[in-house]
Amino acid sequence: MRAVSIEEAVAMIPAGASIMVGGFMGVGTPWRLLDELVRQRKAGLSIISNDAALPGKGVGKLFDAELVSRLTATHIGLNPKAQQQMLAKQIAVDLIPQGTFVERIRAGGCGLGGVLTPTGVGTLVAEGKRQIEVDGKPFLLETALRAQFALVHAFLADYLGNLSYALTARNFNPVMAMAADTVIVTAEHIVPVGVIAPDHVVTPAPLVDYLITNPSG
Amino acid sequence: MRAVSIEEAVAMIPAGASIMVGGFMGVGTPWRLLDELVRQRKAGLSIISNDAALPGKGVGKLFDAELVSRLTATHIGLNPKAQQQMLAKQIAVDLIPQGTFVERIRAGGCGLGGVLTPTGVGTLVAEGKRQIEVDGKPFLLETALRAQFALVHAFLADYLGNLSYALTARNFNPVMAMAADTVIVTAEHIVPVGVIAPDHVVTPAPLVDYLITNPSG
Amino acid sequence: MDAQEIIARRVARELRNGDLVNLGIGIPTLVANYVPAGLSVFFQSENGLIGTGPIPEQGLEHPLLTDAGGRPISALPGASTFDSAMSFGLIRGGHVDVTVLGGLQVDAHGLLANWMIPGKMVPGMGGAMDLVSGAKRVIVAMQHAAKGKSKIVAKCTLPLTSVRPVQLVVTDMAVIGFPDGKATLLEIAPGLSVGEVMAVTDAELAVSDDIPQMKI
Amino acid sequence: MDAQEIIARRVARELRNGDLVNLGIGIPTLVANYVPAGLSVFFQSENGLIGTGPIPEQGLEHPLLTDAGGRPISALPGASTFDSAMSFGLIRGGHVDVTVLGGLQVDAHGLLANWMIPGKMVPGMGGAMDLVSGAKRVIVAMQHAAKGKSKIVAKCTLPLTSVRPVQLVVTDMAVIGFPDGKATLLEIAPGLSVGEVMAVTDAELAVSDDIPQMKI
Repeated sequence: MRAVSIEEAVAMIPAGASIMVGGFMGVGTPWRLLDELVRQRKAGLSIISNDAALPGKGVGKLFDAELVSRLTATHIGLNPKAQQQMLAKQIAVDLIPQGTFVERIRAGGCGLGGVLTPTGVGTLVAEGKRQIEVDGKPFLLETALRAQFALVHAFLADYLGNLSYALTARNFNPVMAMAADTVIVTAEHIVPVGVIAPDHVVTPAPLVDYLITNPSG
Repeated sequence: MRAVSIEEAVAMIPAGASIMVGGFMGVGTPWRLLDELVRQRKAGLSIISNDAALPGKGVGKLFDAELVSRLTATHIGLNPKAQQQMLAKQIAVDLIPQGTFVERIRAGGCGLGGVLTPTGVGTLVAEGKRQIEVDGKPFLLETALRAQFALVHAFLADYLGNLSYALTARNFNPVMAMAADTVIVTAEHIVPVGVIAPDHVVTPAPLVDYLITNPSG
Repeated sequence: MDAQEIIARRVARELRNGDLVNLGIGIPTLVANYVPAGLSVFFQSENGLIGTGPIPEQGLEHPLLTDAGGRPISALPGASTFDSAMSFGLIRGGHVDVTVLGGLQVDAHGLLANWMIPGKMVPGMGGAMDLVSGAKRVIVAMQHAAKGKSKIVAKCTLPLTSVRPVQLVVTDMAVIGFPDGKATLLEIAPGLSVGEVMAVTDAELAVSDDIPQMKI
Repeated sequence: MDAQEIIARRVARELRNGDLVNLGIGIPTLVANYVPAGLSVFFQSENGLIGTGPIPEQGLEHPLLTDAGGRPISALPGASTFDSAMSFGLIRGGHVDVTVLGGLQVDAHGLLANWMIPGKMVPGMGGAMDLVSGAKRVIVAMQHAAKGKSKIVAKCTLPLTSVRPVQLVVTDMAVIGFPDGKATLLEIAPGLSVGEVMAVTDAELAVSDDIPQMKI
C-alpha cells in the first residue's frame, strides 16, 4: 500500500477506464475521488456502481459532467440525468438484479468464473444467458465481473491499509476492493496500526493499493 | 431464536442426520454439542466439516465413538481413526478442495445453485463433474451444499442471537450458519443486546434458531 | 382510513414473531407503522442492515445510516450491519421470512410484474427480482386498480419480475391468495361486496360462499 | 547448513516488500524464519488470518488463535481475521502474491503432485489445490530427491494438484524455473556441479552455459 494525494491517484486513471465505485445511493461512496475525476475531466468511463445516486450527489456527479459512456448498475430510477443519457443512447446501460450484481463482482474478486442464480430465470434478464439445471432446478449462469480500478470508501483505514466500514456505508465496498486490478481508498479517518482490532478488519491491508492522504493545509 | 439446554437441543437431532460442524482442526468447534451427541449416541451421522480434527478433540470424538457414516471434508490426514474407518469402508468420505468446500456451503446458504471454480480442473476432483467454459477458460461446476443442522460456535452471542467470532475460530462457522435448516449455537460468552456493536455482528440474529444456555449449577 | 393505511394494516397482520422482514419502497414501507403490539420482528434494509428503526430526531441523523432510498434512519438495539453480498445472501437464501413489495400487475397465477414499463419506466430492478425469487413469503401490497384499470390481471402484459408466484396480494379492496396456483379471493375490504370487487378485477378469482371481511 | 535451511533461505529471497504470502506445512513454514532484514511481508494462514506472528511465549497461547495445523501462533500488529470464504477468496482470487508448498513430484512442465499417493496416503487436499490454482506465484520447496529417487520427474505419476504449472522449484540442490513451459536449471547449490545435479534429476533440464550458485 502506498499513501498518495488524491490528485496523484486520479491522474493514474486513464480516460475510458473501467471503474467500480462503492456506495449505495451516495452512502459509502468515495466522493472525494469522484470530485477529482470530474476536476481532471476523465471522460468515456465505464462505471460499475449499484445506482446512479442523484444529480449532484456521489456517482451522480459523473453524469452531471457527462463523463460516463457505459454503466453497469441495478437501479438508476432516482437520477433523471442518467436516465436521459441512457434514453438518448449517450451511455450504454446494463441493468442487472442487485443480488446478481454483487455476486458477479464477488466472483470476479474471488477467482470464480461465475455463479448459478435462480434470480431472473424466465424474465428479460435471462436473455442471452446460459441456463443450467442442478437437481432439476433452473439457474442462470452469471459470469464474473472485474474492473481496472475500484474506488472504495472506508470508515477507518490504518497505516497498512486495513479497512473497516460503518453502518450502511459498507454495502459494495468490500467486494469491490477484491475485484479490481488497482484499489484506491478514501477513509473518513486514517488511524495508527492496531486501532482496528483484527476481528474488526473487513478489508485486509494487502488488498489496498493506494490510500488517499488527508487534504493538506 | 430460543435459548435451550444442550440436552434439549441435541435431542432434536435424529440419528442419521446431516450436520455441518464449524471449526478448523478443533478450533472454533462447538465441542459441547459434540460431547452431547456422543453422550446421546446419535449414530449414522452425515458430517460436513473441514477436517476430522484429532482423536479426542472436536469432531474427532464422533469418530472415536463411531457415530459417523458419511464425511464431507477437505483433509483428514491428522486423524488416523477417521482414516482407518475410511479405508475399512465404515464411513464414506468425500474429500474436496477447501476453497470449493466453503463456496459450496456458501452457495447453499445464499440460494445459489453453485459456483464455477478453476480449482480441480483436469485433476481427480473433476471426475463426474460438469466442466463449463467462460471466455474460453475451463471451470468446474460445484453445486450447493446444505445440511439439516448446523452446529456453530461463536465467541459472543447476545440475547437475540447476534453472533461474533474471535481470531481464527471464525473459519467455517458464519457460512454454515446460513446453510442449514436448523442452526444451533454455542458461545464462549452470552451477553446482553447491544454488547456486540452492529458493525461487529458477523451472524445476524435471525439466522440463529437455538442458542445453548450456560451450563447450570 | 385511506387506501394505503388499509393495505399496510392488513399486511402487518401477516407478520409473525421473530420474522425477518424486508419492506419495499412506497406502500410497503408503511407496514412498519402497524406492527401489532407485542410482536417483535426484524426489519432488513437491503443496503446492509437488520434492525432498522424509525427516522431519527432532527439533528441526530447519521449520513452513513440510511434506508435503501438514501434517507436517514435509525437502528434498534441488537441491529447488525453487513455488506451487500451478505444482504442478498440473506434474501436469495430464503432467510427473509416475508418481503412486502409494490406491484404494477399480478396475474391469475400469482406472477408479479413490478419493475418495468417498456418505453416508459426503465429504472432497473434493484433488489426486486432477488426478493421475489428468494424470500420465503412474498406479499404484494398495492392499490387494487390504477386509473380505473385492474392491477389483478389474467396474464401480466408487463415484463415479469420472477417466474416464481407470490404468496399473497393485499389491496385496498381485497386479499388474494393462490392456493393450488389459482387466484382466490380470501377477504374483502369492509363495506364492499364480492360483486363490487369482482367488477374491478380483471383476473378470474376463485370465490367461496363465505368471504370474510379484511382484518385491519 | 542442513538441506531444509538451504531451501528455506533461498525461497525467502523470492519475497518482495508488501507481498501476501501463504506458507504450506513442512519446509515452507521455515521460510518465515529467513525473511531478509528490512523486508515487510504479510503471512496468511488459510484458517483465517493475515499477519501471523511467531509462536507465543509459553502461557500466553490463546486456544482460538492457531495456524492451519491447530498449533498456537501469535498475530502481529495490523493483523486481520476473516472467515474461510474470505480466506479462499483471497487465495483463488489471485490476491496471494506467493504461496510456498511442499511437493511429492514436479514434472518437466512444472506440474505439481503433492496431495495423494494412491493406496497409501489419502489425507485430502486441504487448501493445496486452491493455492496452486489461484496464487500469483507458486513456489515448491522440497528435497531434490527422496530415498535416492528424483522428485523432479519427466511426467508426474502421482495425481496432479492442478493443471496450472508452478513458477519455481527450490530444492536443496537447485533452483528450477519453467520459462516457455520447459524445466530449466537456474541455480545450483554451493559445492555442486551441474553434472551432479543432472545425475539425480529424472526430468530433462534446459541448462545454459553459466549456471550461477544458489543465493542463500
